[in-house]
Amino acid sequence: MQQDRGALKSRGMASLWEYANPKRFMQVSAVLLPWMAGLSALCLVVGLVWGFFFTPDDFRQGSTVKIIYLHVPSALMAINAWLMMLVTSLIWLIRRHHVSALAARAAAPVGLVMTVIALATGAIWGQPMWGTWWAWDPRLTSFLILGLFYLGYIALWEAVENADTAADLTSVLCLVGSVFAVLSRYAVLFWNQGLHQGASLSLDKEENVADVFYHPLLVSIAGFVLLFVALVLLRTRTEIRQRRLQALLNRERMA
Amino acid sequence: MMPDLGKYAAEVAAAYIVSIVLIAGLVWASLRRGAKVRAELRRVEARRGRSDG
Amino acid sequence: MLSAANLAISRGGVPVLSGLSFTLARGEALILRGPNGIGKTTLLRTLAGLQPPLAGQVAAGEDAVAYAGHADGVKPTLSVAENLAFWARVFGQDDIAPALAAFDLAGLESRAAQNLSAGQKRRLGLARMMVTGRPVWMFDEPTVSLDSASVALFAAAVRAHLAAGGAAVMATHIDLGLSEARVLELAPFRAGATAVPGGTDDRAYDGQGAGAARRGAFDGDDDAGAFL
Amino acid sequence: MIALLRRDLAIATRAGGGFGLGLAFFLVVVVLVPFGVGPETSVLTRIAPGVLWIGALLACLLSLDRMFALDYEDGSLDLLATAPIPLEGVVAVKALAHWLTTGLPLTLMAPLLAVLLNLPPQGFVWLVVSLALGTPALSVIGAFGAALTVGLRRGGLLLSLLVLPLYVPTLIFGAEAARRGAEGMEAGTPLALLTGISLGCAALMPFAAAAALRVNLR
Repeated sequence: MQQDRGALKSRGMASLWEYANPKRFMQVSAVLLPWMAGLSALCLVVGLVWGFFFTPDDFRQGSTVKIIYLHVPSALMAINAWLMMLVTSLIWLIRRHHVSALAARAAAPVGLVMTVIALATGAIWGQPMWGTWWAWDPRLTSFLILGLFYLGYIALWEAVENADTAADLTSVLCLVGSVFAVLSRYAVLFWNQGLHQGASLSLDKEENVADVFYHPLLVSIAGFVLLFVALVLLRTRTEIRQRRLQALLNRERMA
Repeated sequence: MMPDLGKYAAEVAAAYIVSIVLIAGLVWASLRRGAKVRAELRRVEARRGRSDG
Repeated sequence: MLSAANLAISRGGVPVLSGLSFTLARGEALILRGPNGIGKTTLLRTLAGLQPPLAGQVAAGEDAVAYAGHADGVKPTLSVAENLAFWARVFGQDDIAPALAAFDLAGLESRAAQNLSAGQKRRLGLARMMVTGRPVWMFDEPTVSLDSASVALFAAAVRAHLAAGGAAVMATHIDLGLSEARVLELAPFRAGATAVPGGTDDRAYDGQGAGAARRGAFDGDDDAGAFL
Repeated sequence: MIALLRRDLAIATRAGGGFGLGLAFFLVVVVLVPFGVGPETSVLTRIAPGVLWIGALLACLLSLDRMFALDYEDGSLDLLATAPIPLEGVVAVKALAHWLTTGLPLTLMAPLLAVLLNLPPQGFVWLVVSLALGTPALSVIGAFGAALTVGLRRGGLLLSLLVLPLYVPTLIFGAEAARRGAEGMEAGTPLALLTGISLGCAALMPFAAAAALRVNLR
């Protein structure tokens, strides 16, 4: 063990894993957090104000096209948050870095809220476009299922008392859930095409997005990414403090 | 200043309001829990500092 | 047969015992003593390989240990013989007669376990150990709900096992009459009673690697201010 | 392994094993559906495959929390974990026992209930085949959920929340195959995909479940 640590020290700051040390993470994140928060606020305000006030209406969809600045970034982040949880869960399972597991825990509610935003804006957008609040469109359905996965993941974290046990179990769930999320995505595609052949309701955003809409969208996406990073940093800091608090209380009880 | 949103004004406004409320709620909840845990940790550390010292 | 070197264990993320070393040879029995909550059950589970130690090593032969916890592992709707025969087959054995005889369960074979008295059920739970064919037996409070005659039966079974080259580790408060057994007092090994290895601040926060630093990563001992 | 299978089957089929509960639940759910959607035969015919699949799925879910919890509570799981059988094998055998005592009887009972829902005659074979191929996946996925929640006090509810989203692909392909069969369409593709899911789950889920069990036994 001592040798281990010696070797680690000699490699010095170069190693990325240094930041997996809770203390190092707290130091670095304390510096990073205000920047991330500020930048994300800036990007969000610029992107959304630009999108809301200074973009023309789409000739087909009218002003509803403005919903894109919320819908697309939140949907992107809903998926990316899960991917980030998958990566951090793997890191926890393989390298046993506590910060990694706690970051996954911190990201889950953010991902869930992003999913809810994507679904809500999708429904609000769908109402005038498709004439219904909810259509079992493959894309919407996949997001609904993703939301259920987030719920289960969060509930498992809350239910298990021992923090390391919870980290292990949720990590395994995240891995298995990822496989099933992909499976569900294909199953849903298959299922809906089976129902309404040829009548696809999905809007292909990427195709008909012109530059006037594209630039504010990019700023808005950057804002959502930064918001996610800032929130995860903040929430991971809270989780680390919570763990430390628990450790201190346990120690007190023992003494 | 307010752009003319045409016949979809309600939908667009609703989407923005819902999203902003959700994000604000998440930020608020994160900050509040952060402050709570931080204060609790400070308290326990201070107590331990005394009892140890 | 079984040895522990500089073992440290934790329960629910809290270190409870540390610096524990012992070896157990053939024919030896070890009795763990200590107040409630000191970590006897956790230690037994660690020795049985059910949970990883915080630090240090446990060396046991491949497939050497059989562990009987607080609960009897007895299925109420199965008969006594079915219960025992199941465990025998799981462990690749087939003869349950000696176990029935040793714990005075002969004659009850076909009775459903739910119709046994608490003491009989407990004896059935203990008899499981005999059909495992494993050399190292581990018991957690084996004598709960046993009368003195049954305790004597249990002691005799353990003694026979030791004489046959086996070994046993048990956590118990009462005197089993196993005069040859060694007693291990756990109180001196309480975590914190001895210096926690590497209890420096740097190490206590370290999320790296294996062992104590890993599991106690948030259990910083001192200099809390450096954290914030 | 065979001993374990025989023991689990014996426990499940004896008094108090809850063997008939799942079947009774399936019956009740299917009987309730017409009260909910109305007695119109054409409607019932249309929804019959889906209702039967969902009923079977829920009935399967009922008995999942007992899969490991009983052995966990009475200490059997500790001894099984130190036994010469790999824990993955224990999981696989227990899932198999679960399927034999729930999935298989549900599959056999489904045609009887299908009569109540006016399933067209050509649909019966596809319904039974799809359930026979799909319910093993339900048991194995359920074993994973049961392993995750084995030590928890309110595990049953959480188990449902964790397992139901994982059931989505199985349900989609299974119900799709049954529906296509009932409508006289080609049902080979969803059946092949359903079989793929069952085989994949049976091959991989025991490892995930055993990992979760080991964590919970610590």
